[in-house]
Amino acid sequence: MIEKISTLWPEIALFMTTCVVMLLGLSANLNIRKLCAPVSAAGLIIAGVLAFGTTPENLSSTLPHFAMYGKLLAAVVGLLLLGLLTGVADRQYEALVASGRERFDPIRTVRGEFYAFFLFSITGLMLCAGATNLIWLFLALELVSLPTYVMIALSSGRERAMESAVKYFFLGALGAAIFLFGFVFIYGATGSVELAEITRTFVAQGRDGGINAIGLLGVLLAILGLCFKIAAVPMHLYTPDVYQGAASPVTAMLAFVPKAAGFYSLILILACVGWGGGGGLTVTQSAAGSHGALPSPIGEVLTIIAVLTMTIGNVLAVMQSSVKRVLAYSSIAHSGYMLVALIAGPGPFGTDMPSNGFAAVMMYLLSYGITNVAVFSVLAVLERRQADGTIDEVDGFGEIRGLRKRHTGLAAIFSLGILGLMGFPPLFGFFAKLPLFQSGWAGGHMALVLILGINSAIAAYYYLRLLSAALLDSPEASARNVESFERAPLAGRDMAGYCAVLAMVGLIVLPLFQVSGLQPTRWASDAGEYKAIPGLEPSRNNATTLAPAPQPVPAPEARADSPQAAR
Amino acid sequence: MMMDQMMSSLSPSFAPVWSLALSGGGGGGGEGGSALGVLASLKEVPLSAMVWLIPGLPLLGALLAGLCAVLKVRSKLPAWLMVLCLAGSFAVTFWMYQQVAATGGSTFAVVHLFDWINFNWAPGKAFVANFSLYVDPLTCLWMLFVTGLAACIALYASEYMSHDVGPGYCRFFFAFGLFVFSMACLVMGDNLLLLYLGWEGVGLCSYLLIGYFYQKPSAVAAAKKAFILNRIGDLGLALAIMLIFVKFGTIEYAKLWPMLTQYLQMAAAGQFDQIPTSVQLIAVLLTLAAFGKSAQLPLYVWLPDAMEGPTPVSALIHAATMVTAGVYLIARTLPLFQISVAPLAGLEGTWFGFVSQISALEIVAYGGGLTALLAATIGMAQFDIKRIMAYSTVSQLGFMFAGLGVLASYGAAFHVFTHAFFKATLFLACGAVMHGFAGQLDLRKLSGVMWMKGWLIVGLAMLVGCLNLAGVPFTAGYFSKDVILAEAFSVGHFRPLAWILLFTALLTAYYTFRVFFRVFVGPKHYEPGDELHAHDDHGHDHGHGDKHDHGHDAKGHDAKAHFHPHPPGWAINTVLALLAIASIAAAFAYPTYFVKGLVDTSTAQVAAGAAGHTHVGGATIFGYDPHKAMYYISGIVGAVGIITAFFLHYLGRRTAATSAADNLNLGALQRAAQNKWYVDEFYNFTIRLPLKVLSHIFHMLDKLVVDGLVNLAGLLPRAGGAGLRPSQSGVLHGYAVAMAAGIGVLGLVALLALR
Amino acid sequence: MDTLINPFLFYGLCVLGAVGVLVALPRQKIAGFAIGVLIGAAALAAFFVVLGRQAVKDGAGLPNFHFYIFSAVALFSALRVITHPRPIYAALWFILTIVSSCGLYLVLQAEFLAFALVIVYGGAILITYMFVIMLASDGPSEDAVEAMTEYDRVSREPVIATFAGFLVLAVLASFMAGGASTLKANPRMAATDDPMAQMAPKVEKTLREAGLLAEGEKLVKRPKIEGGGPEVKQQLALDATLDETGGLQILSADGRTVRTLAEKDWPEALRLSDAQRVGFELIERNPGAIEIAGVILLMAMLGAVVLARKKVELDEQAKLEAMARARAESELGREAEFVQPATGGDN
Amino acid sequence: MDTTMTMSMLPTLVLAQGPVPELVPGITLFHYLAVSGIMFVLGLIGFLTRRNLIVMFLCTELMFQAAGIALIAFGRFHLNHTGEAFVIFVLTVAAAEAALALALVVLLFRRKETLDGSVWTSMKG
Repeated sequence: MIEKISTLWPEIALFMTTCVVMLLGLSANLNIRKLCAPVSAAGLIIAGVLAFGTTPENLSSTLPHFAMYGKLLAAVVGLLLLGLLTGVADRQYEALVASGRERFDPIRTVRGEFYAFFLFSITGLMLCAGATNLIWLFLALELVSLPTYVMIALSSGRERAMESAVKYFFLGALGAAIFLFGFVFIYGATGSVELAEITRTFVAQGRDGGINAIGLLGVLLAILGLCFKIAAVPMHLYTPDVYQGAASPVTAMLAFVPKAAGFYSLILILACVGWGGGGGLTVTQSAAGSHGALPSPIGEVLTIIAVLTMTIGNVLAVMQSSVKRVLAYSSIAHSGYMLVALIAGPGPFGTDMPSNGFAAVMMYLLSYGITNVAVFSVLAVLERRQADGTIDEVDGFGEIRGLRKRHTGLAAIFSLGILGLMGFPPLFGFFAKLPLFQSGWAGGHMALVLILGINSAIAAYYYLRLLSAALLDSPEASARNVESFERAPLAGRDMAGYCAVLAMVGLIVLPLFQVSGLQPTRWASDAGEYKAIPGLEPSRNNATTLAPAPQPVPAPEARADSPQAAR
Repeated sequence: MMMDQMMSSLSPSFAPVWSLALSGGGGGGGEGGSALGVLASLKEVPLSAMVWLIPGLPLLGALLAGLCAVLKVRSKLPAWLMVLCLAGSFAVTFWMYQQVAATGGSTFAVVHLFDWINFNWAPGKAFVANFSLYVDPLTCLWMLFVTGLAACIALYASEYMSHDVGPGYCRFFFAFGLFVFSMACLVMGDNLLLLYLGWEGVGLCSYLLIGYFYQKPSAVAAAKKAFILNRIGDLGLALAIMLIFVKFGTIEYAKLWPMLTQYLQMAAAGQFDQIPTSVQLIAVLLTLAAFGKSAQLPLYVWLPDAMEGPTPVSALIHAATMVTAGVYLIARTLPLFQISVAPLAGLEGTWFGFVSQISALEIVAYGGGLTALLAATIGMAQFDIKRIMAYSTVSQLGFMFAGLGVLASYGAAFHVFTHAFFKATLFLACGAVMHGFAGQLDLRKLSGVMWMKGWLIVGLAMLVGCLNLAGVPFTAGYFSKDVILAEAFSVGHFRPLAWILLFTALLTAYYTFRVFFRVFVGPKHYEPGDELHAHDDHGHDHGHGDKHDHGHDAKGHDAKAHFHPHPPGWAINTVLALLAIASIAAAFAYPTYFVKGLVDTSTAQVAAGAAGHTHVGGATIFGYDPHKAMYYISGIVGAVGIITAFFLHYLGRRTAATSAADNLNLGALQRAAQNKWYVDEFYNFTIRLPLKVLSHIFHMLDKLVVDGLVNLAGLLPRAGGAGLRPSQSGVLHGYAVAMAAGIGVLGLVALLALR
Repeated sequence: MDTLINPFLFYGLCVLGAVGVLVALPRQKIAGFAIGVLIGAAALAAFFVVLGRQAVKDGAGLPNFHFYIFSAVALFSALRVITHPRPIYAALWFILTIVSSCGLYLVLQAEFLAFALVIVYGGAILITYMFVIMLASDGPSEDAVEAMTEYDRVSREPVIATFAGFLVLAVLASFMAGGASTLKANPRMAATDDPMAQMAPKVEKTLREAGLLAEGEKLVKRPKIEGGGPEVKQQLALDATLDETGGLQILSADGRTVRTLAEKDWPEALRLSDAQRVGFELIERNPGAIEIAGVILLMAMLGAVVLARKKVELDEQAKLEAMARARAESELGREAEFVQPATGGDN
Repeated sequence: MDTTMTMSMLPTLVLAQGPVPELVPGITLFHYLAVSGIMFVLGLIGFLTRRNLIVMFLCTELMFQAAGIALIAFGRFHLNHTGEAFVIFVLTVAAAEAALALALVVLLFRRKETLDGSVWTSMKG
């Protein structure tokens, strides 16, 4: 028991922080209420340190270091997101309280709860990274998603936030049902929910002629259900509406936390079934010495998903007139990019970063998280005063037009963020995007890499449109009402600025590390390190003696025969 | 002042050290075992991390100038900051030189600043190019005159550019500092990539400074021309670096040289067929690079046009430092040339077949020699004094390459060193004239300048420079040119080249003194040029209001009527005096073996027994040893040139515009030389015209086909987006249905794929 | 052909079922529920008949009627859940689905879950649904007892939805059928009764009562090797020892010989019940998951509280007006304060 | 036929071959999976067609229930109890989701006085 608990220290720390924050948020004393954000930040930092220090190497998994880096990533980006989220909850109510127009009423405040939901979600993300078990993974995914539903509804008083919440929640429940059904079939095909045991069984089945169709169905449904979390086709449709409706800081969170959870889960599940499952199973025999590929139907379906996701995301982003919708569609497209690396898989044993798709995904998640915070922080800081005097978020292109002239610093952050999303060379986005191409190429998926390239070109079009609106155009009449956020009594929005600056630092400093000794690629490589499960080492003779005498696998004959036999 | 320091440091105690090192290296080189004696015995010396200040201070200066631009400083502050920074940089260089000298040469040190590019993809396979400085005698030599001259010229420019105080001033000094930084990277980098960075950096700064007067179309055109022609050379350098990496797996000097030892042994033994052709090809590519940067045939045409830039820039970049980068490159990579001296056999029948009969060193030598001759002939017939100096620079660079080609690397480096000083002096003197006479540079419109009030120092400096350039005995230029000439005569198969060089020396002496006699002495006369900014600057603008009609002033510029030349101020005079003294003092570097010691303990050392350096049958000139006879011969040649100029351009001259030379009618030859042998026109016709036609064709193709495709490609996403947009109906149920249908379809795909 | 069911027949049945569901779905004009149910039932019945017939042919004896009955009820009520125009009835039908699913569980000998499900799902969760349905709809007024809201009466895009749904079913069933025929149980994961061995005193007592442990004979016990410090080891040194086949090892009275009581010879009282096994599974194998589930429940409780207590924000305009009113009031209050210092402000 | 993959092209799909493992006398795993699948799809169709948010959520519960049936059947098939434990967790999550969903529905109902899910269409495109 204690062994199981010992892998959970970061989550335990976060949960304790959550409880503290919930209580702090109810205090009648404003200064104590203000402590919510710093305490949450401290909790995240402690959790990050604990994740780094206490997470043991998981020897029973094909990905021994994945948990540690996954948790660390969650803590780091979580910290940035926390800064963004500061001041979202209860803004108007707190303003009223501060001006003395209302008494503080613990029943009406949601401040502590809001932070608590965020921390719950991050806890879920960490649990996802450390999952060794399907039940665990299912619960962790739910813990990631359920708080976000509430956060959207709480994020803003506008009707759009409600609409976002209802769309996200109900479609999310549908997605959850689908991946649950998938998990059920994975269990059904292997008799176990332990990922290591699932790997073993799939390897055994693969050696025996092929993974059982029920297992494939399970993996397939799990992928499709998780497509909701990562906003991939065909489960992507909610994305623009939900992102547009939620308050910008919450949108930034939606664009990262569930996506990261989805990719963690996809990596964990696909590592069980594909690339030899770490155990010399080559479902579709590929080049000698390599991991092999994903089993045939899964690989093909994922390829279709990746292509459609990239293309649809980018193509629809071109058409948009709302900045947040553009970013939502681009978020879809980014998932597609990452799927390319995921399909490529971990590459041959012992390879370093360039061809390890898992490492590429982890690195891209880091880059995407940071860049995302940068871009959304600008949207979070700006607000628009409407004709009738009410205040709204900026949304349309017109409102960011001429941003450079009105808010130079914000425009600089915005443009750097956009360039980062675009993958512009000196920025981190570029160094993170390169491995996607490299791993796809190394995995032999030339067509996918080509489509990835074409899509990057399409993406450049709308990113440059955003850039030119912010930098080159002159302010429109509608932009005249756009002001940076009023200094609310709780000064929350300052944090968005700090966050933006932090994200900028990450965006610019990390590439410096990249060209120097402390390469982010190095930790990404560690994170994506893919090993055989003890006892299931790859059968080397399979690889070496393949050329002279192919192993007598019964499957080819069967495959060749079955159509005629059936006829 | 600074030169004095430097010269005084050449205390006799060092000289024996250098010569000892030299003799030791020579003795060791006799055996095949250590063909490149010094290179094989290289060991690292500890060198304090102060060295980073050498590139660091100019960069700081550039940043400060940039800061001044941001702060809208309207004073000479950036100039003073820059002078301070460069002087500091020079001081550190000098200190570095002393450190190196104290070890007695034969050493190098790699000062690691920070990791720059460090790709490790497999054990033993890495692409490493760190930001490290390589300190060896050759580096010291180059950096000494680069930083020293830069400091002087910055001081000069503080006055020269004073009409432009303000944003332009900051811009100038920003580019100036950046240039010195880039040059330091180029010279001091410990790997070829850093060299390449500096190479491109100086090219960029050169571009920026040539185009400094960006409102002048000719300046912009010249900047573009320089930039584009340099690209051709840069291509060669890039290819060479790639080839070196492919062949040797490293681009760091410290790792590269030991790898060459084996090839050098083969070369010494004459077994050139064992050296891979591709390794020999590297030298050819490097030659292309060096010829581009150093304005040699056929890529020299950009340098005369580059005189559109401000004169300090011409002096520093286009005479003294940047254009010698090509010489530096070859000197630095001389081992690669020494293994490439055999005809590149094995290339026949390939695309590189045309170089199969000629070795890299021959290309360098003959390229240099022909350039020297051609530029000298053009220089003889020009009237723009700055342009004459430009052609003279091209010509002298040709000398340096010829020296390298005949493996007189010491002579080449020495000539670089002396040339840097006297050519800077010449340019700055011309610049002072230009500054004082409102941009007038036509030697037919100026005369007797030296005798005007306040112009004596300029005239004397000019005289010193001219004497050096003409190779009058016991001047620095005389010594350095002699080394090259003597070596060319002593290597048997370069005999034709040697005669070409000697003839060029004659021409050089003639055209140099043609300028001096016409402009600085003779009857006093001047016509102002059309740049009156300097005039305005000094408040002599009373002429602006009058409307006098002057017949000779076709353009009707009123200001010209009351033009007064203004003699140079203290900064220009100080710098000129300093440089003139330095030009004279540089001669003392010859007997002390200052330069020779530095060169022969660096990579530019010529391996004894290197093929191509055989003194065939003890070649002689008129029966004497060329090394001795050349003192007399070149002295005589120089004197003949000067006397010819004296008769043609001084004796009996009445007006500024005429001279005895006008009576000479050389017909077409003269016209052709005046028109620079129609090289630009030739290039226009053979290269630019076909390119233009081609570009028009491509433009049409681009417009019709590519644009069409691009438009189509641009249309596709939009059309796709318009088609897909209805799927985003905004209705919860619509989304759910689409999701379910998607799952069904993808499931069906999976089912079909499962076979 | 040795197949469970002819594929064409199966896909035909799918289409038939789809038509049935389509007809049964609520719509504006035609209330075809009965017809739809008939068609659907026919499809289902045909499917089951074919399946059952195949089972008989395989010599497996009579088909298990409990299964057919329970599944028929479950599926019918599920159909009713999605077709009944009144939410409250839909919820009630859902309870029936749960109950009949529990019947299916019972057939599979999952007794604990069967009863837990009835209590938790049918009892607790569905009651919540009822409450909310009642809360969120205007109670039937006297004049409109039978009135149903329009959105409940008319389903949305039934044709496409049904088509998509049955496409998914066809895919699912194809995979399931393909996999189920070749799937082998994972023997390594099969549950044994070895947890029993950790309760040595109980085992000894049971065996003695059953007469399987003679006088003087003892269970072979060994200290638990893994985990815990020395003190703990002392206390846990009570495990009975099992041999490789899983039989209990019994030491004879003289302490010389050891005999094995094979697992199949164990008395009935020594076997673990379903609930016990589920308990072992939960506590032994998934303690972390229990913790996470706890966190999720806490989070859900918090979320429900926050969401439900959240005041519905008025429109921005209305809010501004409210603020203006508040300001006016406070000013009024201040005036009042000025006049009547004793009353104080309203804040 | 000793083939491991039983499926080929769709038109000649062979659903199942060989001796089918039985859970209880006469009832194979496929029987249960078929019931589970049908229930899942019924839930799906309900989710797609019903507009009442509460009924929609009931339909997702139906899908969860279908997963439960499959879990129990698989547990019985592999002779272990992991499936049953899994069902307990599914139950937990279903309860948690239901609590949140119902709270949200109450909130939405207060806002728009309707339970129709398809009225929330202000954002699209």
